[in-house]
Amino acid sequence: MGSDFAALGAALPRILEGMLITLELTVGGALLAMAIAIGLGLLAGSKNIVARGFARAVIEFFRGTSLVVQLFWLFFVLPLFGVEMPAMLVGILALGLNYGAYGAEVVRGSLNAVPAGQWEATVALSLSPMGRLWRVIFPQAWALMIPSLTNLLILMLKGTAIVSTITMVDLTVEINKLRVDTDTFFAYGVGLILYFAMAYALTLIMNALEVRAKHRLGRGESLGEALRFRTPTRDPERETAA
Amino acid sequence: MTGPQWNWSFAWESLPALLAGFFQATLVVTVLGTAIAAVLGLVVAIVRYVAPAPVTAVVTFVMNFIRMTPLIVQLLFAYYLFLQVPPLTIGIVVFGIHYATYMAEVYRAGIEGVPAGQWEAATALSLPKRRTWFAVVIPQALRQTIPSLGNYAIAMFKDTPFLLTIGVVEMVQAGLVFGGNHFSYLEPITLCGVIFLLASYPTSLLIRRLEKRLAFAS
Amino acid sequence: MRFQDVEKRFGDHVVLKNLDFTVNKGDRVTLIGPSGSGKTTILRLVMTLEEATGGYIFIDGQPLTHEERGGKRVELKERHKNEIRKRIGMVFQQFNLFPNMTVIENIIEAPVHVLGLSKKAAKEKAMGLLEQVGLADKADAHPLELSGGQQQRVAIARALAMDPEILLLDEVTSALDPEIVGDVLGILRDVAETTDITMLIVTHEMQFARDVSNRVLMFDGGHIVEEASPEVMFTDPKEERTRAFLSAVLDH
Amino acid sequence: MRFQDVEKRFGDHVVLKNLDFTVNKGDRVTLIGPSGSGKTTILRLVMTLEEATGGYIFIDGQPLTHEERGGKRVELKERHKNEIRKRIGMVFQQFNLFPNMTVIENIIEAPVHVLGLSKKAAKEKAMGLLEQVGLADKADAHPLELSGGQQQRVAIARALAMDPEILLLDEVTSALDPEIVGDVLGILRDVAETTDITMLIVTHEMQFARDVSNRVLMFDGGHIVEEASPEVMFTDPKEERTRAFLSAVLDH
Amino acid sequence: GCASGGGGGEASGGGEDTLAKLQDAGKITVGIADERPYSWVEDGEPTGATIAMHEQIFSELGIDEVEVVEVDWNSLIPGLNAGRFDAISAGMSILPERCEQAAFSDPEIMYTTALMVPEGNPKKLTDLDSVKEAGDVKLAVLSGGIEAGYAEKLGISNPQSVANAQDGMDAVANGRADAFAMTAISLNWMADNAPDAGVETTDAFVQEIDGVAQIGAGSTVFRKADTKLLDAYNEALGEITADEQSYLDLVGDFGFTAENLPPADLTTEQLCAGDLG
Ligand SMILES: Nc1ncnc2c1ncn2[C@@H]1O[C@H](COP(=O)(O)OP(=O)(O)OP(=O)(O)O)[C@@H](O)[C@H]1O
Ligand SMILES: Nc1ncnc2c1ncn2[C@@H]1O[C@H](COP(=O)(O)OP(=O)(O)OP(=O)(O)O)[C@@H](O)[C@H]1O
Ligand SMILES: [Mg+2]
Ligand SMILES: [Mg+2]
Repeated sequence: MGSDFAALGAALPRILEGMLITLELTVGGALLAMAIAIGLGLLAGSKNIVARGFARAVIEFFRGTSLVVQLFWLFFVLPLFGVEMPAMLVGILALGLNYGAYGAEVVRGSLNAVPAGQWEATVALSLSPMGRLWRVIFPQAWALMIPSLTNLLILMLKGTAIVSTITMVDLTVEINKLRVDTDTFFAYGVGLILYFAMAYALTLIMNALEVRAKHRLGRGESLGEALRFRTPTRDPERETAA
Repeated sequence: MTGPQWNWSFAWESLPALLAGFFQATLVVTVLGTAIAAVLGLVVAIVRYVAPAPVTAVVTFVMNFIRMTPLIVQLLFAYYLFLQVPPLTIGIVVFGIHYATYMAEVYRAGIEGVPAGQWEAATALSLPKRRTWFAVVIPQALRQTIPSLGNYAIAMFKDTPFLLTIGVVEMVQAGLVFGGNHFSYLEPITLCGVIFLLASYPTSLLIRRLEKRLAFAS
Repeated sequence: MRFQDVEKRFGDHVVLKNLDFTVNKGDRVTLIGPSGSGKTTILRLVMTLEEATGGYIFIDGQPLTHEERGGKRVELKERHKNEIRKRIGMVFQQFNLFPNMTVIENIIEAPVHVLGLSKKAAKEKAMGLLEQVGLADKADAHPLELSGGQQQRVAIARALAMDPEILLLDEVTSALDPEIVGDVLGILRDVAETTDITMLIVTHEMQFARDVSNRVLMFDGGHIVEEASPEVMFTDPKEERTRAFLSAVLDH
Repeated sequence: MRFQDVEKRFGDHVVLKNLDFTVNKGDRVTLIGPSGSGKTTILRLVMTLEEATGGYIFIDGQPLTHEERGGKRVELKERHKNEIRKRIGMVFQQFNLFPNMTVIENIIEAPVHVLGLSKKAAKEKAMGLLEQVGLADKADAHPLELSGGQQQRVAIARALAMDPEILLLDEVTSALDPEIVGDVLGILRDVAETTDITMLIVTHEMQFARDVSNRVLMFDGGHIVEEASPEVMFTDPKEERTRAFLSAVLDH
Repeated sequence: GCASGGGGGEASGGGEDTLAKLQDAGKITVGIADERPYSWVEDGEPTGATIAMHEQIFSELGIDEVEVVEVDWNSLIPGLNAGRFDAISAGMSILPERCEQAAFSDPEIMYTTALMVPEGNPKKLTDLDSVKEAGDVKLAVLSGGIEAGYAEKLGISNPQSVANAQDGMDAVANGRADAFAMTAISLNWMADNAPDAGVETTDAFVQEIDGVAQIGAGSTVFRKADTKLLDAYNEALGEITADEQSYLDLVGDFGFTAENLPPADLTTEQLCAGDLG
């Protein structure tokens, strides 16, 4: 056990480097995925059949094929056609496309859940199509979609481990190296804790966003709730009709 | 010139191994895992509402811990903790539990979305707790959770390569082995992608049909 | 039904204080009063949807949610509350029908699962009630396909299907079409005449109060300002506040 | 505003057929009629929330959503609809306030983002309207914190903030407290008297129809049964159907 | 941190002279798969038997610096062909199918097989034939490894696949498997570096199948187009493999012995043709 900790100490700087790569990929991927999710989610929910068909095709394609395959193509096959991108960019691109497709379903579902009366009120006020969406509908859907988006973010954080396929040395790679010098359970225990810490940090941020979003809709709860470990819940049996 | 040159006979040759992996591992784990995730996730979500505070705290902690740590590590720990259990069973259960933690979060959002008036009406009718949950709240909460259930079923599909960690060779690994032996991954991996698509698209259709059916009335 | 020294506060906001009143079996009592005076809150207290922060409520002599034991206010067991709750029915202003069930399913839900009636018996009874409210042809419709007035009538049928001893009605006519208000009124009058059901009614239709109830309580500032029979209340109120309220209401 | 041969069907269900009527500038027209007769549908057609399946609607002589070109019924461009829409305001029975905005934000939203008013100017105007509806102190509250009556008044203020030429009101008093109905009535009467806004009102409060409007249309079975000034309509209706309806409504 | 994938050559080399370009740059990038004792990164520096060999050979060719890119085993050849790096430094076995995809240098390492078993070797296993005879032995093999092929050809029922060498050792140490078959070099290295794991390795053996000894050898891999680079490399390599002492000086530290030095008459052409007899 003592030697395990010695090995961990020696590996620590590289583990931190690996963690940084993992975080960069997660954050970059998440931002791209969010943009794609919103774009595709809107198209997938639109009345225009061409737009909807396009969105469905893209969603089914990127959701349906696996991330490894997408990485593999972007990194090893595209260069054969003369398109060569650095590994980090490929990683972010693939993560963004893949998780963006998942996110699109979440966005679509949440937009659907906003009451029809809200759309009608925006029409009655002559808001522009963009104004309708951004100023009224999306803020309401946002509160609904956050829990699912948080899930996707955690999935993505852990999904980044796949980038060793494309020459990137992320946290998982470093943990696997540590494993050679230590007991497997020890090394993976360290990995468990580190991934958990990162996921937890991300979750706290998302919880804060959820609390804030709900608060803005007049479904109060203070931000203090977000600092607790548990995700914000309410007691439906105590809650009174608004 | 080494380019991506598609070799049909090679692709054809790899197919039996891929299909064997698909039916023996990928599909079994995904279908049973999704079932476990859907049910267990609901149980967890409900427990977090109804159980006494200490139980809720423990369940929430365990749930978050599982949700926030890598599947592959959980597979490994379970694999060496339960030496007598066949790997495939471990795979099914671990996948199921892992995704149940995601589903629990989605159910939570769905349950929160059920208007307070519905709870009150159930109370006013003196409906037993169980009936309130199963006849009133859950059917309404499910509606919003269906798209996410579809997402996780498909995500699970594609996490199945992790099963190799516990010695289960599913489709992608079968493809990699085949590709490794012949040193061309293009055909088997592309085929894997096609099979994934062929499997996930109907899943997606099914889910959206379910979504429509659960929409109340028209 | 008896309120004894009941207090209800939301945070710092005291809605009801030192509230005392009694409703006898078979009484049909209307609560009137300005917006925010706490009328709905009283109904919600009786239905145990809110918990009083002080005092006691008795149904038929039994404590509802709290009782005094050794000088202390003690909360009662959930099971006890359940038993009492079964004897109370409520119709909400927003109906709160279950959208995942058809109309008939909404109505038989509680009789089957709370009273233990057979499905067949419950359905028969439900159809009778639906006929009474004029919606027999909508039995298999979904609540969302109904107009507001139809939903309200289904909600009344749902509450009546439990044969409650006490029926709480919160502005049940406000969503109704005027032609239908008459029908619903007829239904409730019917019920009042053929059963000895106790009714506690919140309404802003004075006509309705006059027609259905035998006692009117005027509420304001968290307590009862005046209490009288409808004839007296609407023609010769004692209190200045009542007079002002009624003139505003009846005048436009 | 002119309806010409308008038809509206939902699937096979024909709600309006061969509907022809004209509302002049500054008119205040009330639509009355039984539940399901299509009153709300007419308002929704004017607001372009539904599309007519036949015929034409004109606002100020301009076609609203469709026009006849070469004997064919052609749909107009979205931009054209938008332009016309700006001149129409609507108050919904369910208010449909935006829960993600405070009361004042709800009101200034369209003036700022559609009319291009400065925030400051819009706020000033909004405060004036809020004062008019008696809610100046609720400017920064969230819609969900308001009672139904307060929400309805905010919704009216929101619609008025756009200075519409045509105002559509769908059962705006049904959620209101009786004391407040008088206030809202006053507000609308005010508006009617100080502007030449055209109003199309659906209501089941006959008193309201009598007080605010100068013309009443009685609707049934998808078309206009009778049309008269309120005085005539409520005291001496010509048609049997109107008489039956009014007696049911006024009688309970 | 060799995290960025900025490899050397242009995509699929074409007719360009990669050797000259590398010499100009003074630097070559090689792909490794973190396999000990062949090539891995420790304390930020690449190390291992093939790395040691490459540092020496390439410096003789006027390329002073060897940079590494870490990548999954399965991504080595695709990465090479995609131009993500210029050579594979992983002691990769020379197999006919692989020869179709890339160019192998002359043999550098002879492979023998061994079994990793629990301490004390309770089932008394010596080679794969003994595994087959014992019948109820749970055998672990590397997924896609040569040993998996041996097991299949010998008809050993249901060998258990593991993702990597560590998983194989853990499977034996924790009782999930009774034996783990892999190259002797790797197994010895692992067993030596984990004295407390409760495992040991059998003596190395050359597996025979249908009477044919399964000779295996590994070498460095280049793109097929880079013939000049390959020729130059083979020439420099020859000087090392011709002399046992200079071979052991380079790779002895990593647990290699004279047994691992390829015989002079073994050629890559033979191995690529699958000609073992
Ligand atoms: N959940 C709550 N949280 C805080 N305050 C509340 C809550 N529910 C009700 N109140 C307050 O209690 C007071 C009484 O409300 P209640 O709904 O009983 O009034 P009401 O007499 O029914 O009015 P109305 O005629 O408008 O329905 C109001 O001032 C209201 O703001
Ligand atoms: N989206 C829809 N799909 C199908 N039928 C509809 C739809 N909207 C309205 N209808 C039908 O159109 C008819 C007219 O509805 P509308 O809401 O205009 O009636 P109304 O006169 O406003 O009635 P009320 O007084 O009850 O509000 C009704 O029979 C209704 O069932
Ligand atoms: Mg109330
Ligand atoms: Mg209507």
